[in-house]
Amino acid sequence: MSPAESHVPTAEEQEQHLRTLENSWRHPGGITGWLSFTTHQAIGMRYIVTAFVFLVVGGILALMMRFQLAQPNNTFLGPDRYNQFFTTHGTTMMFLFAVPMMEGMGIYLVPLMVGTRNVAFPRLNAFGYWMYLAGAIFLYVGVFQNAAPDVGWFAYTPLSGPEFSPGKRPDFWAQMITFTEVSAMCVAAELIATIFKMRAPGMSLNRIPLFCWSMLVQSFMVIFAMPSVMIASSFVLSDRTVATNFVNPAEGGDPLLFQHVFWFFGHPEVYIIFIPALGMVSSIVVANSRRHIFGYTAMVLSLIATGFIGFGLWVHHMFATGLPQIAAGYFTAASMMIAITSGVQIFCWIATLWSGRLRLNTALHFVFGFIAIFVLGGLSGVLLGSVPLDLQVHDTFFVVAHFHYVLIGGALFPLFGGFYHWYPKMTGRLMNEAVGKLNFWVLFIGFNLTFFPMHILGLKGMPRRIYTYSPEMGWGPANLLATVGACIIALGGIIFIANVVWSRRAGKVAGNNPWDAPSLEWAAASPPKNYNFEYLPVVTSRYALWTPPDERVIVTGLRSNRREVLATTLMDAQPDHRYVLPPPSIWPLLTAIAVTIGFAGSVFNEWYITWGSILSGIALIGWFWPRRPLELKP
Amino acid sequence: MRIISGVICCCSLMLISSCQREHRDIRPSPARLAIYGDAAREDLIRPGGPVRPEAIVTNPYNASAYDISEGSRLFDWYNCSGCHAHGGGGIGPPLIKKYWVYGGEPANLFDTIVKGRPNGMPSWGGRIPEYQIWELVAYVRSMNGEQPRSATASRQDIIQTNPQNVLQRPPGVTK
Amino acid sequence: MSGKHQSLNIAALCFAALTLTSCAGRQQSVVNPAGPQSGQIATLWWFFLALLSAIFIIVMVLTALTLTRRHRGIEQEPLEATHLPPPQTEAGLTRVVTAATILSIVILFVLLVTSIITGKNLSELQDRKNPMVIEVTGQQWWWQIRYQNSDPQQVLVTANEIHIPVGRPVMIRGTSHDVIHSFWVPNLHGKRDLIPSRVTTEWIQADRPGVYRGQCAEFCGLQHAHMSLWVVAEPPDKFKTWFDGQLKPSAAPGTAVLQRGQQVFMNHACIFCHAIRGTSASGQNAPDLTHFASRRGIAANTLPNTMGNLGGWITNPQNIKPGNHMATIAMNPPDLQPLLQYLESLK
Amino acid sequence: MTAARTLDVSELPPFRISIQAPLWWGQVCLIAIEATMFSILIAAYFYTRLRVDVWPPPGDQFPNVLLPSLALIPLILSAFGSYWASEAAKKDDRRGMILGLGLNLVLAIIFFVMRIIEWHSLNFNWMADAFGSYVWAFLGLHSFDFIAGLVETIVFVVFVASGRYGERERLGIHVDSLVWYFVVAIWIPLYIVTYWGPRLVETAQ
Repeated sequence: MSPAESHVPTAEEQEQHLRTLENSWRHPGGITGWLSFTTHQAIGMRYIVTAFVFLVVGGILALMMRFQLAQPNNTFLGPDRYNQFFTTHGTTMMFLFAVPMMEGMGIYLVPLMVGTRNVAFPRLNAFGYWMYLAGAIFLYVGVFQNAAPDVGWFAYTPLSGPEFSPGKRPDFWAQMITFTEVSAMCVAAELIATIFKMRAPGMSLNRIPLFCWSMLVQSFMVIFAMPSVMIASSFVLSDRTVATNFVNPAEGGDPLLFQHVFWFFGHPEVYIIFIPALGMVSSIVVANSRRHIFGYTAMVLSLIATGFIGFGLWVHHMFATGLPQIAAGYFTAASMMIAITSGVQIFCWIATLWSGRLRLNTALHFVFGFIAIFVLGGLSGVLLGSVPLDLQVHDTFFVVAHFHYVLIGGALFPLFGGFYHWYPKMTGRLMNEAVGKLNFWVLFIGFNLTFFPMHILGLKGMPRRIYTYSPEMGWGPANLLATVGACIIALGGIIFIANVVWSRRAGKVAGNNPWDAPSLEWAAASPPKNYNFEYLPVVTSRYALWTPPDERVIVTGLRSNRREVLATTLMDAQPDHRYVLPPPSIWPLLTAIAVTIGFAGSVFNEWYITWGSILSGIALIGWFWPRRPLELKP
Repeated sequence: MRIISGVICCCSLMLISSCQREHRDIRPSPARLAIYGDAAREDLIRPGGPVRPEAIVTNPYNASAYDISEGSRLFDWYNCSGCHAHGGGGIGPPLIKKYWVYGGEPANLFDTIVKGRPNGMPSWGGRIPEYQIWELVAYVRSMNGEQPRSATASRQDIIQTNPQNVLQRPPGVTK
Repeated sequence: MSGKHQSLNIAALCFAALTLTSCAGRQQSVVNPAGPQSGQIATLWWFFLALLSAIFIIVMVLTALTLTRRHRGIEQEPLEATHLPPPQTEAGLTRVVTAATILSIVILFVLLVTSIITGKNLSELQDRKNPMVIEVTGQQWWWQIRYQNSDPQQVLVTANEIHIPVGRPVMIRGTSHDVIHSFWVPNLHGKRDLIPSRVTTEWIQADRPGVYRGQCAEFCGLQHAHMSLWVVAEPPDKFKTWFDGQLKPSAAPGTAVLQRGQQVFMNHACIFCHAIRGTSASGQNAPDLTHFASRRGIAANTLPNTMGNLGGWITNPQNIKPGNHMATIAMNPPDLQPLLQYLESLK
Repeated sequence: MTAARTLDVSELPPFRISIQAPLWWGQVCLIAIEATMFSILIAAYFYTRLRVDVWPPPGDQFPNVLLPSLALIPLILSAFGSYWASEAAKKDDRRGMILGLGLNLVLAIIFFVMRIIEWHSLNFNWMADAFGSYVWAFLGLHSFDFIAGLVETIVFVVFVASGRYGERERLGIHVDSLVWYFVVAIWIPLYIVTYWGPRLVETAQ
């Protein structure tokens, strides 16, 4: 089907079209209405806001830990509190901030970028968010009940087993994982379907924006990694509640099995978090160097390669358990290989910047910060991949420094860059550039001040997860320095929040495309309407908005009096059929509540699984109850 | 936003509501360090005897998961399992049962442990501090399901993996 | 690029901070090797560090160069027309990026090979003929040390302090009594996890006499922070005398005070968990105290072994090591003093 | 956005019951998740098994294979019922849908009854040891999926029989057949691991 020289809608036709479109995509009113939103902008924004709240919470916990460690023999927190804090910090940052935040950005941006009106399964989308929220509340109920997990974010058995962790602390950890995994899987499924089947006509695979590629790879990693953590947490949970013996050495189980299953998820998790960030970097670089990305194909291939290799090196978290030489050798090689794929992308970005015409705005500042920090983190990662060196620095502050360099440098800095880049799209106003640059420098300095000394602490033999140390160890000064840095990071966070709040009211009005960026989200209004595009765009090149206006094509003939979108073919995005999305519904929330009853209750009594399943079954029937009109008239 | 505020509200509610199950009395209060001394030993004339101390009759560690697990550790360390096995009984009477010779209430168990009983049950009052006795009482009661299930361990994790046996194994044998 | 300068400044700052305390913290350092294994690892570390820092600096310089006026297009025509640089620039970039990729592959391969070779060397530093076997059992939160020997008379059980003869490879066979711990003496070798129901082995060797500190490196619960041990490397003859001394049962208390102290020990909960060879105390749940006074620290080396510290530890262990498994016993002074003297007499 | 040319899609159908439907892809993703979960569980099973010398551990008898093997017949046949229904759904053939789903339902229930009978012959439960834990995990998880699929089928039968169905429900039936194929297909490896696994690996040792 090729663009015809057919009838271009006239002004009053557009008028009419717009009115019906507004009407059929309007949000339901009232509190129940608010609880039944299904548009991707609303859900995405809920993800982003909630995740940001948990970034702040996790940050506060981290700050407390830094205060405890600021000087030797400090008694600010004490062991019990400290163990709860570092576990909750890690768990929060991993499961309640990083992954949901990236998913939120994906949910918000992907439909805009591929040029459609919503994600493929809007109700599933809402359900996913409610599950995530329920899981987060569940964990923090535990925290406030003095039942915060205190066994580390990778609750190794038998420490997390029934004998050595009395009470319900690890259960809260394990069940929270189940919640957030369900949510992550919903998002993964719908993003894959959206990117595969709902791209704008003409957006063949080799024209997909890199951010969508990264979300695609991330979604596939979620699908193959998350089940394994569900198994791991279920091992712990069922061992603790119904006395199974999966990891009980006394009855033929094996504690190391938990480590294998957990890290088979745990390592890909890192890539699940920072692959979307790589996509953000690409978007920012393209927009602000005003040129096509250098080596698009190489970028895509290395993203996919990262996705594959990411599953091949979980054992390098377990070198110290004494594995056969040969196995260790293989996993060292794999760890080195993944450095190549990341290296290629770094080179391509530098090449793009090199030959581009840089607009040195805050977003680009964060990209430069990202390159500096992430390269350092990546190199120390190479170091950790080597078995002999890992035996020394494993589980020391060197590792703490490494993964903060990779995760904060690799995910948080691009994310902040992304905030500054897409804030105008999400709110219609630009963030303050001057404050933004200040914000960047404060964060950058604070970050290095906090985490660089930790490398040295690790070499001086400071193990991670110790709540105090004696003066004669000589770890005091570096720790004090790190604590000071942590305070500076907190200051940076405050500046950011201030900037967001201030710009929301008084920022410069952005217009549709303040950066003259090429990808489709900038064709929509800022903030986007519920239906994103008045007429769905047709894509004729990889950089849609850089094609001259007279070559642009739009889609007509979609019905505007119901939530109708276009399904296209997988490979080269030929229009295939029209596809009607469901109206808003309260059932996703009710289903989420039913499932929550099952999950939360089962921590205390396994029978809740049954009650929860029955309730969710009922809720699902309500969800899928046949809607009028039964027949979809063409 | 509304949701966030809602979260904060219920969190503060949680904060107010205390949770006995998760309470951890890591530093036992000086009040519970009493050693009753050998004077407390059971005289054979009056088995059962008066409940001591009259001060506390309910177990301060009742339903506290941490103290129940401490109790189960002490049960092994003080070799109670030597006579009572793991509740099944052996030289001494089983502890998983409904009828207790000297009473099954916390105060009675406390009394039994402090004073000892005729025919073999030694007096612990002179040896171990009061708080550990209460922890043992809590554990013994948990054997009979007289503690909330949510506060009791589903099973002992590594009871049978004695390091010495593990180290004696010829290399290569995993089980 | 600012990032580089930043990091270097911080580095300088930290090293300054460290030199202030350079005297301290040398006994638990990765870069202060005292044996062949740690020596090899340290060499590998410096090699990696040099190579990787070089890469880091190059990448940072290139990144910084993209910020010059030229690249910001201030002195060049804008790209708005095509959004593509001239083809020859593109071709040049392609060549450079390809070269950089190939180079990084080569470098990584070199690193891989060196790392595997080092790993192989480490595993070959073994003395199969007459190995000296020390069994280390991790417990919450202390170390049980057992000098294994075919002759039961020569088997020595102690805690939290390992003495080894200089220059002789020692096989550490480790397991755990409860949760996973990790045996780590940085100056001698890397970590080896101690896992319940499994035996892990590691070979250590000290080339120069000295006292090296080790610490549990796998999170093991409340007192993970206070689970350390000393490794004392001595000349063989000195080691021999130490070993024979430790094999002897404890000396019978000479004076009345010491006898009283021993009595106190036997009449309190101490006896259920601690063993003192030569007396009726044979508990296995806590460190063996037969030659307690000869050790450097108490409470898994949380405190130096002085009578004052010992008194504080016995009267209120939960103050010093909250959550540890030692019973809190309110002991009245007339009992405490003799007990302390008795324990400190166990040389 | 302003544009010179337009692409008119009003001629395209408003739905499609085929691999082209986004729902189909979503369902495939969810199936992939489940499949991964079961494969990891199976891998864990063999990891555990290879660490011990005696398997199943002393006291646990081999689960007997006769009944489960017979039960495979109705199970596999039920997949055909499901296929029939999905084809009928494409052609909007109401009778075909009811019959297909009905056949699917009856055979599935027969299978499940046989499974429940077979459960009583197991002389160990999940608390016994690792072996018991795995066997019951396989049975439990698969039964959960199985019942979920069953309920789904029942609901669709009701919808179709009561006539309150349209394209969406027909697409649902088509996609639901995928779930049922999965439930059937995944049981075969699980069946082999659960009932033949102990014997096979035993002889291999």
